[in-house]
Amino acid sequence: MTTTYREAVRAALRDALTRDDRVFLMGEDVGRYGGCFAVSLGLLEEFGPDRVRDAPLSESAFVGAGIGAALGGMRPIVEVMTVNFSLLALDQIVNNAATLLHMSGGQFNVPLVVRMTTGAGRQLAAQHSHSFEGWYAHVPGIRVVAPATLEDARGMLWTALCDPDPVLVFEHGSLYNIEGELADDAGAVDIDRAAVRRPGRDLTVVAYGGTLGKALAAADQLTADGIDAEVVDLRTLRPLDTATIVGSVTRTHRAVVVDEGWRTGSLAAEVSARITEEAFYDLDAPVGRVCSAEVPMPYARHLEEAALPQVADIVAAAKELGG
Amino acid sequence: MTTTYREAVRAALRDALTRDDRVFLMGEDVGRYGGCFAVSLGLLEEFGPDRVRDAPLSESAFVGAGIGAALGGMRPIVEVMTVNFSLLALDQIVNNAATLLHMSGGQFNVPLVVRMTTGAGRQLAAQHSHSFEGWYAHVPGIRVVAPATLEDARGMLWTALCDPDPVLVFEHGSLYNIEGELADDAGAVDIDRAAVRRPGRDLTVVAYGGTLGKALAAADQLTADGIDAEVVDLRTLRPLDTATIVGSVTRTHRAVVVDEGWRTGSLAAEVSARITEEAFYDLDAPVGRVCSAEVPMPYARHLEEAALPQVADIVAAAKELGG
Amino acid sequence: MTVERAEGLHLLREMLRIRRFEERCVELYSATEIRGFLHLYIGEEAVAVGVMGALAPEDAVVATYRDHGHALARGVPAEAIMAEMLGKVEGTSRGRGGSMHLFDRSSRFYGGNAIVGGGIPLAAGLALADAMQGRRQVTACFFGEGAVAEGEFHETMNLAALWHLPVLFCCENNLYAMGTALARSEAVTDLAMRATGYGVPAWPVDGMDVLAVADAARRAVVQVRDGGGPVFLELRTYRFRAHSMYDPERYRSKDEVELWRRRDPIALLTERLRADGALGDDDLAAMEDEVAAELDAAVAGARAGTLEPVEDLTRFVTSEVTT
Amino acid sequence: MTVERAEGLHLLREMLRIRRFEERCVELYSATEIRGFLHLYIGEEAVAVGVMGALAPEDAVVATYRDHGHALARGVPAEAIMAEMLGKVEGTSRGRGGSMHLFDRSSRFYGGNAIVGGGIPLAAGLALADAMQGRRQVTACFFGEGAVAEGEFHETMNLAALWHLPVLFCCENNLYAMGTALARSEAVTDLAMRATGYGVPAWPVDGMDVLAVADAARRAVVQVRDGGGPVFLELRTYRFRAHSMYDPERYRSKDEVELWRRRDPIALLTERLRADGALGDDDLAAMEDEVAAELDAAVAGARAGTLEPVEDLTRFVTSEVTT
Ligand SMILES: Cc1ncc(C[n+]2csc(CCOP(=O)(O)OP(=O)(O)O)c2C)c(N)n1
Ligand SMILES: Cc1ncc(C[n+]2csc(CCOP(=O)(O)OP(=O)(O)O)c2C)c(N)n1
Ligand SMILES: [Mg+2]
Ligand SMILES: [Mg+2]
Repeated sequence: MTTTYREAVRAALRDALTRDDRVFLMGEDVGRYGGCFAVSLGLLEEFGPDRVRDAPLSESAFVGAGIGAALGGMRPIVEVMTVNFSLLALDQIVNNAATLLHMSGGQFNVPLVVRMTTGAGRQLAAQHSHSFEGWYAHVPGIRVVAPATLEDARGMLWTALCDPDPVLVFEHGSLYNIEGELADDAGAVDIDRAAVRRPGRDLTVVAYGGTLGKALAAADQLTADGIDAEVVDLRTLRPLDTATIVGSVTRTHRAVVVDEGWRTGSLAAEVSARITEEAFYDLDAPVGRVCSAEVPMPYARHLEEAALPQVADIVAAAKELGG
Repeated sequence: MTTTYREAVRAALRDALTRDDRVFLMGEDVGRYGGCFAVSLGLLEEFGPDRVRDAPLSESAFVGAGIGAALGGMRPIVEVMTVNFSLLALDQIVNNAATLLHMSGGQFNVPLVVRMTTGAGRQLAAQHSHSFEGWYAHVPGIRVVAPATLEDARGMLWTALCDPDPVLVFEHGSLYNIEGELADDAGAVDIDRAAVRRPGRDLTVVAYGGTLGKALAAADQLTADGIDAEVVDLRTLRPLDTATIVGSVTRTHRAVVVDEGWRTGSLAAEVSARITEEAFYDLDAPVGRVCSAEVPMPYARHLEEAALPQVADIVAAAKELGG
Repeated sequence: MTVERAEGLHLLREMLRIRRFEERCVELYSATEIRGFLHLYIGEEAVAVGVMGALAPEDAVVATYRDHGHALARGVPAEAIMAEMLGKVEGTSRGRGGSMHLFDRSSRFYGGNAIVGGGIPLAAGLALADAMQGRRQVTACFFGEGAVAEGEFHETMNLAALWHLPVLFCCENNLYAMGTALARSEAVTDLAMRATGYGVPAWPVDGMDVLAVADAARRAVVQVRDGGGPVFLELRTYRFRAHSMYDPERYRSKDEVELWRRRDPIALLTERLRADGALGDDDLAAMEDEVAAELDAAVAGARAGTLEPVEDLTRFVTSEVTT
Repeated sequence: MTVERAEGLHLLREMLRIRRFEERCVELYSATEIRGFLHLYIGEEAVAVGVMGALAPEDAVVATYRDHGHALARGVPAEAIMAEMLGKVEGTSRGRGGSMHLFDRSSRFYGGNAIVGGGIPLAAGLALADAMQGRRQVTACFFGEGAVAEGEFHETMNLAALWHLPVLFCCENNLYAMGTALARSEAVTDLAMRATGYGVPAWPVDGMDVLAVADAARRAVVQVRDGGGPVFLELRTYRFRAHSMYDPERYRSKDEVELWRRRDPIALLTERLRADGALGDDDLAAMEDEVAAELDAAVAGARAGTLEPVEDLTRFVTSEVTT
């Protein structure tokens, strides 16, 4: 059937709420408002205010309550409107969700799922355009995933709920309206492996979430220059599927990593470092990075576009590597 | 004179409070308690409770108040006891301190200094042993420094206070007791450049803060194997002095980056990526990383020691690069 | 209470300026000349106009993302605000902030903060700076009732009360935080009572009656300026339109909105002035014409503004001159 | 209030176990067998003992870094706690948590949290899970008075009251947060009154009188268990020793400490039982002997414990079995 990313996430939520009565959705305006991006529209009417639970503006309390509820046997899906606001709950995620299992010597696992929107591109300026998923990918004890396709939007949630440990799901705000075909029986997908979204011989472009589409578009343009690019979608940002990434680079001998985060200290830096560590002697050129400019996101459209990684930047970076 | 790192920081604080009456120190237990690591001991008696200001356990409020006070013409030095607790104030640092200048089109700069202790090594376990300075180094709009020597402990603070923009100072908890000679007229030092702490021909070891000592010890041991290692102290984590790092590596052709942060997404990843980007054709081997194991810090001494980068790990990584 | 004609007409004109300004914004948003999030102040004009009238030029103001009304009432030129929303260099923040981030140094207008509760600690810091420097100035801090659930509100209320800081807390209680009704966000919905729990004098005010707001604000400002410590005003108001430009409004009934529209602050004051014989039809017509002329010029001027050159993208990340 | 002999002796024995246990810790810390931070409960025994007596086995407990007393009173074996502090596999957290992170699944003891206020949201979540699953269980959440200044306290108090969660908030008001006296941390020092501001029934209790604590806790637990929503107890107590193992104690006078020592909870109950003729010299001696024997065995057992193999360093970062 034809569907949107938004509908795919909603279908995944409905499915989870239907299948397991330990599952509930909690967050700001997930209920009566229908979700700030209309993702959970209709779920309150369907499952009631107990399981589709509007929370006050208390990010650290309701994320922490999600951790506690997970400890208490529930399977909470906590929605933090955007990654920007998740900084207010970071202490709970880092110091509790990620560490309780280890600090308790294996006694207390935290089967929690936290969903949040990430990324820029809608002229929301400096406080609403961050991409901090790379920070979360730094933290042992949590799994981080970034669905970039309809299949993953539909299928990653259930797998995340089956994980005994915390899983953070990052949905790029620019994806909700993308439309496409989704099999009627689409269901759970793995959250372990990266995926080759486009096979190619000459160059590997690594991307995820909101930048996958740009990477694929760049790959298409590169054919005009006789460059056959392979596009790898990370899918899971922690733990990184190094094998798939390195496997691709050992075939193509060149790599460009695309990341909407600021360049310095980006997730792209980690991917670049790993490729160099594991495929140094297979590389014909240094690993390239296409990231956001190091500036708080400006509101003005032309400045925001200039600050973000664009298809042209990926194409240029790819050509720079020659080959 | 002989002095300790702790005394050097205290001397810098006293100096700043004496020279500029816009300067004040604010944080938890900086006054009556004398600082949780006894750094500010005696300053309350000397400068009074207004300028050595004990704050309630409200990290986000008093860090935010520091930002506001800086906007209001003061020169606050805010002490956050440890980087672990700074997560509770991260929203203020990222969304206000780092962005106000840009969001206001250049109208409002924030001359704020935030000091915090970082690092592990004292068996304080999973919630008190983080090294998140790499996260802060990801954020445009703030400068991040890590004094590793007595000179820098004494001299970086004043330079930071002269900076019109926010500066974060990370003091590794294991350094406070180190003792050494400091010139009686020691004063302000630059906070722009990395420093070659030990010249060498065969290999570059990049370190900072708490790991500098281990890097130097490793360099000494390596001489026994006929390896002459150069040790670079980053000093300033943002902006990174890429020129000094790359300059060293182009001479030595090999590099190992040491970082107490967890390996994935570490600052070491950024340094590694930059070296590869700018010196790829000068490298005889892939850049090595020696970081912390990806585990919430365990309490037990033998496990903590195994989790942290040790001299032996640096030596081993260096030898692996051959040469 | 009697109203002096000149003041009455001034208050009416200021509210009218905001109302008509917001209506222009709607047009420009539909024409996609304004982008991003756009939060209108329609219905709440009496709050900003009443409070600003009680402030002195040297006082400071901290607002939220719903900040057009505050900026206009504080005297920020309509053209500069409009230019900001069109992303022009002539805008209050050179087009880098947009609707949610208006700033103005000359009137000590510190923004425009899009993190709910994020501006509150800044206000405490601005007040601390005034207190430490012996300036008899007041910092007015605006925030919505939804922010009361945030930890930053709590920490700052306590800090301001504890340190006796000259802050005027202006809580705009419009009964909803996006789609979340006050009763679903606060266990105790008497917000003035909540504030007194911190030892902060607080009283509720009819936020639809600009004369009542002006009177309450005057009394509060005197108290704060005279060293009485912080004061909290609960300004009971209502937003006539969607939270942002579009929202389903499934969270409140048409009747409820209708009921509140009958207490339109502009209509209320108009009646009042008419009854007093202080306002005639032609006075009103003339006022509308003056406002229309001002806004025509503002829009035209903003449209004629220039775009920041893309080469300047990374300006204002750090200061260009040392202060 | 009359005290039944058996109960009186039980309470006395439990307090004595904690007191003597802590004294052993001091010895082992001086002998450097225990490392890291060590926060003693000496002086506050009546609080944990009185509250735990009112809980049922299926109830849950959340504590702080000052958690030995809570764990012992909850029934966690002294040997497992001691083994934890010696970093042994036989410890409550296999030696990975240490003194600040005691956990015990069998008694639903959820730690042992070293972030001030960090455990409070967890308690709300545990209570939410009980409520959603229809279990008539109570979650007791312990925290110091210093935590009241934290945003996480505020957010959780409101959430628990708003959602009517079965949480028993136990505020251990020992008058100091490290070196910060309550009056320097809170504008309103009547903490029970503060709690009622959230619509949470609250009352102050003499935390040095274990019978008063037990009585108050019993009444509070009944109310919470019967669906009355959260209750807040302000337990007025005092810490006889330094905040952690060493601290200059420049923040309070010897006289003040002396005054409080006269209200030693163990001495108070001993007098009381003697007066009632319920306790004779030999009863007390016998009790001391039993406790000494228990602790001798605990220390010996802990010393005989084993160390986690270093190869297992990264175990318990993620779950080993799917739950
Ligand atoms: C910390 C944070 N959480 C969530 C949001 C998303 N958000 C923007 S405005 C808003 C509602 C705020 O309501 P209120 O404080 O009452 O102000 P109002 O919009 O009614 O003027 C929310 C939830 C945000 N901007 N910041
Ligand atoms: C968020 C946070 N800030 C600071 C600290 C450092 N610290 C540890 S205990 C403590 C004092 C806490 O006092 P209180 O809550 O009264 O508990 P008490 O130690 O008196 O039992 C402080 C400041 C911390 N652990 N966490
Ligand atoms: Mg509101
Ligand atoms: Mg205390």
